[in-house]
Amino acid sequence: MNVNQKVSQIVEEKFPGSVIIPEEPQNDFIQLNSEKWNEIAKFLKTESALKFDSCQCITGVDLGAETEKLEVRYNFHSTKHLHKVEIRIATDRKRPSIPSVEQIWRVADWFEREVYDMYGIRFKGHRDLRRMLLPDDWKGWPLRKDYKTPQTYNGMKVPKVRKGWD
Amino acid sequence: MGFLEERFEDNIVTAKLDQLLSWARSTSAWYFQFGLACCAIEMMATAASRHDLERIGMMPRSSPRQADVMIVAGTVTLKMATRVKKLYDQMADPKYVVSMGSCSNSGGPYSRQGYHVLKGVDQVVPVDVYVPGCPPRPEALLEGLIKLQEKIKQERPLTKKK
Amino acid sequence: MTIDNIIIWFQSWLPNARIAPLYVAAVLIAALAIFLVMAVNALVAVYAERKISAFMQDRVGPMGQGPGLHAGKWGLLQTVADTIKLILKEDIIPKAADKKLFIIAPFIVFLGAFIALAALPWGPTLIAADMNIGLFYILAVSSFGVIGIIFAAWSSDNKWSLFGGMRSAAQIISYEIPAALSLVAVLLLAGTLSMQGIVANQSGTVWGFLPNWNIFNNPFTFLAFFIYFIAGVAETNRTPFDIPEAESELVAGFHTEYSGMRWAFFFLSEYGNMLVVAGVAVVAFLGGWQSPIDGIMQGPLWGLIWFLLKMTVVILIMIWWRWTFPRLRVDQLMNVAWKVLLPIALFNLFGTAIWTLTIG
Amino acid sequence: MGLIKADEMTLNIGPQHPSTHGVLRLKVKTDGEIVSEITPVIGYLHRCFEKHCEYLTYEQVIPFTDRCDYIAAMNNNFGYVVAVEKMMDIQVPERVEYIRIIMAELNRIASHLLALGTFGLDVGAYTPFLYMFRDRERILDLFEITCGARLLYNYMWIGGVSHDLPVGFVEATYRFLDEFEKKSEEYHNILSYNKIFIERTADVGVLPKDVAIDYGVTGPNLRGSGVKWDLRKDEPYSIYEKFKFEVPVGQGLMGSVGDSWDRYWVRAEEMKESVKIVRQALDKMPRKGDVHEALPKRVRPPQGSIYFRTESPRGDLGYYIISDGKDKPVRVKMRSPAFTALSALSEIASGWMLSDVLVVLGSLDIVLGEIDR
Repeated sequence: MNVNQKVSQIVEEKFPGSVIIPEEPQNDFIQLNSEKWNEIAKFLKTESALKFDSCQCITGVDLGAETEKLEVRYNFHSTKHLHKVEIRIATDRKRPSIPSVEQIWRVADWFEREVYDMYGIRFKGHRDLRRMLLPDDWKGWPLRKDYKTPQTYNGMKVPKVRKGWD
Repeated sequence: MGFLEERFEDNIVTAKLDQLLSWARSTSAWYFQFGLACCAIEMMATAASRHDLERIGMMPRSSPRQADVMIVAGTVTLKMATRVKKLYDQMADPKYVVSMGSCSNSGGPYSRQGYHVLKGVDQVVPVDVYVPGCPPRPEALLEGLIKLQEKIKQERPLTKKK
Repeated sequence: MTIDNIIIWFQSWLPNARIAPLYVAAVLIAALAIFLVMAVNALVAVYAERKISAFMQDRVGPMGQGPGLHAGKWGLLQTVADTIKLILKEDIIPKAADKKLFIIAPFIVFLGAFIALAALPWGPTLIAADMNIGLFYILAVSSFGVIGIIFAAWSSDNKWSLFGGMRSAAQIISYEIPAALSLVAVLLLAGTLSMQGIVANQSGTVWGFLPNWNIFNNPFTFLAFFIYFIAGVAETNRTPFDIPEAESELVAGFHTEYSGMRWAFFFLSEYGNMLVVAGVAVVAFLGGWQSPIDGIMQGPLWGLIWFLLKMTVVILIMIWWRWTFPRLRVDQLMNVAWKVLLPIALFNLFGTAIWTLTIG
Repeated sequence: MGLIKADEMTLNIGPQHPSTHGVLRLKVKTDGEIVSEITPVIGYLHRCFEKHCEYLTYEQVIPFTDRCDYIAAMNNNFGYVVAVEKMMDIQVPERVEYIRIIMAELNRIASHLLALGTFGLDVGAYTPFLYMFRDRERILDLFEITCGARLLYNYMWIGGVSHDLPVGFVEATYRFLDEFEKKSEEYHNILSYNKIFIERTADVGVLPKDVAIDYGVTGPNLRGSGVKWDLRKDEPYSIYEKFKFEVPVGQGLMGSVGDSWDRYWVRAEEMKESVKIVRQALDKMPRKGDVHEALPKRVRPPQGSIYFRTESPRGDLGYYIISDGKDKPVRVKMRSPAFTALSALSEIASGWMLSDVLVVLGSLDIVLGEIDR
């Protein structure tokens, strides 16, 4: 039994109904429901058998306009047990919202801000959810697949100005 | 503008003085440390021991007020563009701009999908010399700066413009 | 050659003239000479600093290379070109600046270094004004510059400048005290405040073979020299004490907003201050214009040469320091002044007093 | 300190400032010289790397990874190509593996040299910076004879490398290593053990172990805090398990564990370890072999995703790649080590003096290209 199966078992026992896609041999991730994510995250960090104390990466994903879903993928790692897990949480494209884990792993603060900046996913409970990389007055969520590059920004032309270079 | 510039008729005295002045300006073109991205490393390498910008009289200044040449080294993003303009405005006349690298020339590799990249720094500040390359080698930057010096040397700062 | 000499010389030509215009003329001549000294010093020292730093860093420094440009062989005309460029550069006065203070600040800084030079004895007879309170005068006026720095910092309406000004004020005032105390040790030996008197007191030999310079006179003055030198370097705002203009912290410190000629005045006075600090160090501790070997190579011309040579060595050490050391932090700087240098200087003073009473 | 409360002043450090290592802006609240609050504002170099990746084929992404961390471009290539190779299950020839490790470690030395040099610059020492640049140039020469580029190489390809090693590379590298070992003593003399340098950096900006892990700080910064964690040892990728080297950790030689001096020290020691690895690799490398042997005809990883991390000079460099079986990735996310390191700045540098904030920032060794992407 590998780590992911163990994790999904433990989580399913503790929070019934939260695991949507459990660990299968062909997958290497756990798909979770977003409802109790905050408690599950706390559990993942503190449970002695798991101890995922290091949040490696938080990735926002747009699975394409037709799916109506945005996804956030978390990669955790444990410096105690040296195992890792990937957790995926999907959210609605129209009103994307996921509980924040910023207070559980401090590093998630900036990662979540970046995902918000790029995909517009609101992290409920995040204390300082602002644009991170783009200017505050920027419009739109650039990494969504249906994003259109604006023509101008503050009077500066955004699309390529010189033609015929490629 | 300085207090003597473009005040005089063209004659032998101003011609000589012009020569002296443009010689001084081209010889002591101090540059403004304005590294933005990858090219900044090459700019530092140009100023460092092997290539040594001080050979041609260029000294780094970190305050825009005391600099003559702004080397825009790297990608100018939209968030940064207004600051570039501001810093350019803060420089004292006569001032020159060298656009170093493809990114600041035209957006470079980021010109296609770069929704946050300014496609050419010449949209916000006037550029004197473009140095191509991604990033330009130190030799290329030196060549560009010497071209700039040649340009400064041909100026006639004191004589009235026709 | 003091101002008095010039007046007497004038009177020999114009026996009937009134004294006041002659006096003014003499002072102007002396002032012009000092200004020339400062300007030439800046030209040479900046060039030397750039070259020496380049050699220390495996570079070549200014070589006057370029498109058919000739800043002289080895870039000898580099600083000349810099000066001409700076004179005709646009003079920016920021809109938010306090205009009056902004304009006079560089001149006050410059004045501090400038009038201090008047009391330096360049040779046995070459001094602009041989006052009987020469050393005291130099100590007093050389701290004049800090007022200018605070003016510049405050009037620029720039936060970096303000930081630089506050740091500079704290630093210079703190380091004045150990510097002055270590000079008092010299006064105990010389018994006079006159610069020429201090130098004259250092003739002859001590311990049999060493020149009777104050630095060799006794162990306490030996230590006093180093205290003075460290404090002096701190007063000139140079590395490792360059926190008022700390480039990597404060952009350019108190002169961030200055451009063109006004900025050049700061530059000029920095090198002028180096000259003053080196000059006082030479006069007070290194025998001034005295020859290192007693009895030979003396005289007015030799005196000038010895004085300049000693001063060059001291300035070179300052340049060497600058390109070797990292920078201290502002509180560490204060600690050095108040907790290390000041107690040692006080103890030193006490020691020198006992030494002069018993042995000397 | 702190008895008298004066009005606080908000100060903007950057985006243009000599020691922000690029275009970072720090919004700091200061009470006199003491900094009470730091808010980093980033994004001045956001160049839309991740957006570009969605429009480019897998091979075309490689030059863009170069430009993210422009100081250690080889390592960035390395992480990306290894991740894609993992997805596609490509076995690269042994010679290629050795060449890659030589390049990655040489670039690690170059990157650390630049990091230490600019750190010295932040403390106010100008000369060590130029010495380190001088030696860095020699590494760049080695790269230049190999692939023609000085800074951004596009050298590692998926399944191979772009050029084989040129004639004379091995000898030149040996020569460089011999001389470099002597030079590193020079750095210690001029900078590491300088009294003023120690005063400025020891005990400043202490990053405790648990805070470091909580903030996801990795690489030399984490090791400076005394955590022995190096992906080259703990999760060996490529052929790192074949090499013998130590993982230096901060011991608090001059102050407490995890201070700025320790972070500096770990980098200085890591350069020595990298020299060891390069030496071993040069000794063991197969002399013959085609570096283009395993290049795939088409790069079309099977559907799925991978999160793969490698040890770049700044720490764990992770790539999250999602493929839908076509020739262009659906998503490439870079988990940059400098990003997380910078997020810890406000935690460890608040309460120090203005000068110290810049020292701590310098000791974290950030590259803005990687933070903003």
